[in-house]
Amino acid sequence: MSRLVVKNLSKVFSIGFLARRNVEAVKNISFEVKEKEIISLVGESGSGKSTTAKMLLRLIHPTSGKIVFEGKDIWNDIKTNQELKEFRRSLHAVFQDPFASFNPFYPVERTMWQAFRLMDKEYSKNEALELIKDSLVKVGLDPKDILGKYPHQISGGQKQRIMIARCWLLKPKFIIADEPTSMIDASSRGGIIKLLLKLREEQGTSIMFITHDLGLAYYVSDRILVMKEGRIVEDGNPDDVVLNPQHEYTKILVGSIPKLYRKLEDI
Amino acid sequence: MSESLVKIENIRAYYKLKNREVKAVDNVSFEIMENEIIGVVGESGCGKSTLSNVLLNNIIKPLTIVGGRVLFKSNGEYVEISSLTREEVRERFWGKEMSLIPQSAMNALMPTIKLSKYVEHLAQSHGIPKNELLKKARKRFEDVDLDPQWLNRYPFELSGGMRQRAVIAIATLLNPQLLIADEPTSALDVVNQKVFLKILLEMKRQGIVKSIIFVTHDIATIRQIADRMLVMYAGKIMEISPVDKIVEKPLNPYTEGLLNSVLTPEPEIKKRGITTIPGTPPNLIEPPSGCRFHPRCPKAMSVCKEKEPKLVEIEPQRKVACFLYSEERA
Amino acid sequence: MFKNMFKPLFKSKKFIIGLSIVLFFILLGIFGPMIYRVDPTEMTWDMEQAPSSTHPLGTDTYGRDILAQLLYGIRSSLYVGFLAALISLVIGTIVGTFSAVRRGITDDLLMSFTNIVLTTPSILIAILIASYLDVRSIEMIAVILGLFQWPWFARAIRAQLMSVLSREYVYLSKMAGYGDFRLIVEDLIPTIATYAFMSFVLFINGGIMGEASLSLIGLGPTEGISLGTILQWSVMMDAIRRGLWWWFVPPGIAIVAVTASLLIISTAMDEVFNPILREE
Amino acid sequence: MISKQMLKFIGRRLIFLLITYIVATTIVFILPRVIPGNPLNQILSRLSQVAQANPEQIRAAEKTLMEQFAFDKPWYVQYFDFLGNALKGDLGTSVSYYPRKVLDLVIPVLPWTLLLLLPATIVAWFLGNSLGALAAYRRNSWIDKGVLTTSLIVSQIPYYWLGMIFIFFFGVKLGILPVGGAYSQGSFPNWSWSFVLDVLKHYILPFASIVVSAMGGWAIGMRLMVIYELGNDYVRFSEALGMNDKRIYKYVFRNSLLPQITGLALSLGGALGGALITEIIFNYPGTGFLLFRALTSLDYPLIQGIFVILIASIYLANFIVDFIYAVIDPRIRLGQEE
Repeated sequence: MSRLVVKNLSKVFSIGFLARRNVEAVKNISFEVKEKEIISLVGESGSGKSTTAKMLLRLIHPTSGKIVFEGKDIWNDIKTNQELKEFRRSLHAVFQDPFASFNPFYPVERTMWQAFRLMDKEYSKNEALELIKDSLVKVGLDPKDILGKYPHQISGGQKQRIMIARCWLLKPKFIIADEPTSMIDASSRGGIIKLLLKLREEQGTSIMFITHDLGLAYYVSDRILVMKEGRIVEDGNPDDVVLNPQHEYTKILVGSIPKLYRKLEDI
Repeated sequence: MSESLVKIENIRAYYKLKNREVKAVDNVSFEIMENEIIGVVGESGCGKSTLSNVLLNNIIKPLTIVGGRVLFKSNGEYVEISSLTREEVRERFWGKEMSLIPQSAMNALMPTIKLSKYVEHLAQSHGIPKNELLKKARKRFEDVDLDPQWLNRYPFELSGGMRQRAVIAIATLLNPQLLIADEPTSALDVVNQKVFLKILLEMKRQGIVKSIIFVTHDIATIRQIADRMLVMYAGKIMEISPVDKIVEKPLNPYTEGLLNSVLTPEPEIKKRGITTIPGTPPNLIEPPSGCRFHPRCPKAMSVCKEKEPKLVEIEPQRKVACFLYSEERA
Repeated sequence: MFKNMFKPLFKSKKFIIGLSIVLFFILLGIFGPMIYRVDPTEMTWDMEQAPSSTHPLGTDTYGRDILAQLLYGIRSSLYVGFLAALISLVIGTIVGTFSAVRRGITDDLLMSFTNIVLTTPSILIAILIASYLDVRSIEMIAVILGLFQWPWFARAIRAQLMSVLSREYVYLSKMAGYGDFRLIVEDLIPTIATYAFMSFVLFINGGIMGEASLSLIGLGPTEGISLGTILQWSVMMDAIRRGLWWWFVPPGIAIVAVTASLLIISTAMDEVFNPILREE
Repeated sequence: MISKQMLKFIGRRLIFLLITYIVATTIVFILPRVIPGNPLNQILSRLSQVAQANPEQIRAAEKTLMEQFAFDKPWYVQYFDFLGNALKGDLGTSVSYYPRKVLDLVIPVLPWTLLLLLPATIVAWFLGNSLGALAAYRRNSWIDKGVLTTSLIVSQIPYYWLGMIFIFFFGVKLGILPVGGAYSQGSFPNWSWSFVLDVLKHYILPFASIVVSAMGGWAIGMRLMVIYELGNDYVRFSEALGMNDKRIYKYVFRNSLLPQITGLALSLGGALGGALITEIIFNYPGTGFLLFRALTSLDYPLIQGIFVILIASIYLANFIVDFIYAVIDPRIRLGQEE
């Protein structure tokens, strides 16, 4: 059964007051994500991939189309607060910029305390703190180094791990990872990816990477969707998309990415 | 064997703050040969951008040259530019002998005048007849695949990729010997990145610039265009070798770690897997003793903690700073 | 949370100097009249006297003590300033927040309105309104002034909130089930707090200056004494051309000292909190 | 060269200012009608309290006020009459100068205000911006610290108080400059050398007080603009290409000055307010002085008329500044920015 079904999803932004202009950010896209599947939505900035992510997360309203998560239309079938809570817990996100993911006015563990708002069970303060510490350890952090610190006092890699620790607390069924590694150093990138993969192994989580990095998509995903100017132009398994691209744009994209083991042609 | 264009000898460049020093570049020596592209890689905060400022002698407080010297070959003679003031170097070398493509090249053009006007002002500053430089600019625009008509436009009328190309054209107008490119591609999409790299290579092929130093965190990019790669970590050079050899067999464990964290869409990468270097880069106010990488190094030995490895040539053209390859390995 | 934030301020020499002067005047306004117990409206036969030991700042045409007037004047000028600033701050915050949170048509309309108020010379409107009021209390003057100085603040708040609202921590809070109110209190207000405080300080200036301007053309408060009314009386009695400097110099100095110190405070805050201006 | 984009920009600004003007005149219309009580009676009773008013004048006032406010007609008729008359330039009849028309009273004094306000504002703008830029170029030097500190204080001196100090010091104490008026008493405006010289002599103090106290604000703003601008990438790039400092400073000055032009438009209102009061202090026969007379004699038609004319001039000046801005900034001219 598909965990997430997206059907004919579109988003049009209108800008300007007197002379209103419409900008189509996402144009009629459809795809499905299965249980435990890792799927990547690849595109350059402005391709509409982040807008898609925000619609899936129920942060902005689609102009048309349907998003069905676990059999429920997320805009029409979620009515009670309880249902919304359930949805927010089941579909969660890790964002691109570890610096923008933390409000500089609060200690970093605030983001984990927030997670308890979504839980069904009530936890005492001590129980909650223990859970927070456990999940920090799970993502390879020492609670001593983290608790009580402010965002500017810890590194980007550490921040991203805390975001994943928040997901460990919630145990969502689906994680949307919006460029989770683009702003951290290469040497800590692998760790972040492994943590997400571990989550999938242990919890059966489906993961959707939103990224401009075809290398990352190729490495981690079961399936790649290539997006350009609001449309999905290619959809296939990673080897097909990268080694045997069909769409003209994907060909150019693959042909332009600098490789490590081969020199680019015609350079 | 060509001669070296720049010799960097034991350079130490620190940010001197009120009560602390950030040792951004600490005792670094290497040479930039004539007719080579050298790629400088390292993670954020390793001192690679400081290094490009040292090369330009763009030393503005709190950055201070604490020791060492930089020699630049000009008219067949080596000039010790690190002993000159910033203003002197600027007057004599910038634009003419060495030039820069800054990090966000897309915003590097003066926004409210036409490009041709900018070129004219540049001619004035260098005491060249305006028309001569304009003619050259038109030619150079063609070289970078831009219609010379764009010279009569304002920067904001050009697209991002076009602006980037205009910047290269203008940066190389006076045929500088050395071109310093400081993370020039990070703001571009991959298609434009490739165009950019192509133009850079073409400039060198045509002899418009002699040598290029390309600073980046992206090893795959270096792999595409550079002859040699210089790996920096915590203000030190860890390894400097021809790119092919490094990719084939990295010597320093840090280089190896960096290579193994590269993610490009290639089957080899998928087969090889991706690894992480544990821990985080040290702060440069109180760097670790001995080899600065030893706290994170999987192959660290007891000597690494005590002594600092020297950058030594262990194979022709390959220099590594690591006790794994030195006599002192105890 | 805020304690940590404001700590670096106290390392700024400018901030300390500015704050000390302002605090001095606030204390002077509050306690001055209690300590210096002279009735500022009492007419005596010591008319137009230069400063002396009995009248430290001299007297006016009716023999009233200038120092006593000045102390009361500082009190009411600061009061007008604070009140006007509060009104501007509230209006500006509401307009700016609504604009940023609601977007769309609400935003368009509110911003057009803001621009209209911004382009219209506020002092002229204030003069017009005041001219129709027979009796003008100090509070009324503050309201008139407060109603027109918020637009630039509303615009800045809107811009700041727009940028904060697209930060990921706001999404993360929303995803943790925060409602609009909680989001505003926990995530948005702290972000705009320093800017709002800086603006508040400048609004006080606007209030003090505006009151003085209105008073000088005879449209100030009809009861009580403010720094503006002292200046107005001195102008009416032609104190300047008759060389009675002790009459019109002190209230001006008081105005400049308070407003300049407030401006220095706000500049110092900018230097501390604004990364581009920060000095290492 | 006027491009389509520029026309669009100018057109948008024009529409905006027209709307703003309608809003402002609407305020003028509404105000007397929302003041509680029968405003006409209230005005008349207040008028009779004013010492100079005699019965004849009050009757005249009643007549003109009845005409002006026309309370017996429905409000929308009143409103459109009012707007229509205002557009025709018919601003009613003065009460205190009965039967002179408001417009005839304002037109002769307006040049004096403009003569004082415009040159002073422009000079202050230019000097302040130059000083601010200088401070920013030499950031953290003693010049910078001096300019910043002085500006912080001087910018907070009200025009009129500085005027008082100037009169007292240069006029009363030193006696080298006249203490008020636009020209010596007894002389009549003409184009003779001696009269022009006389006017100039009277001009110095009010002009200087506006320039000095307005300069500081511009210097502070410009200093910040230039500091931001110096951090821009084109500065670093130009330096690296060996462009000389003078040229780079010119670039930075030019780019920082552009926003200051818009700032000038927005500051005109405040400057006008200050200048009006300065006129009162100096007995300068401009609009401010007339307004003061109107206020003390409760000449509401005159007050309203002055208001409508001043607001219109401010908007006109705004429009001119916008136009200049659009010509100078290519980004507006070629329609890159809204």
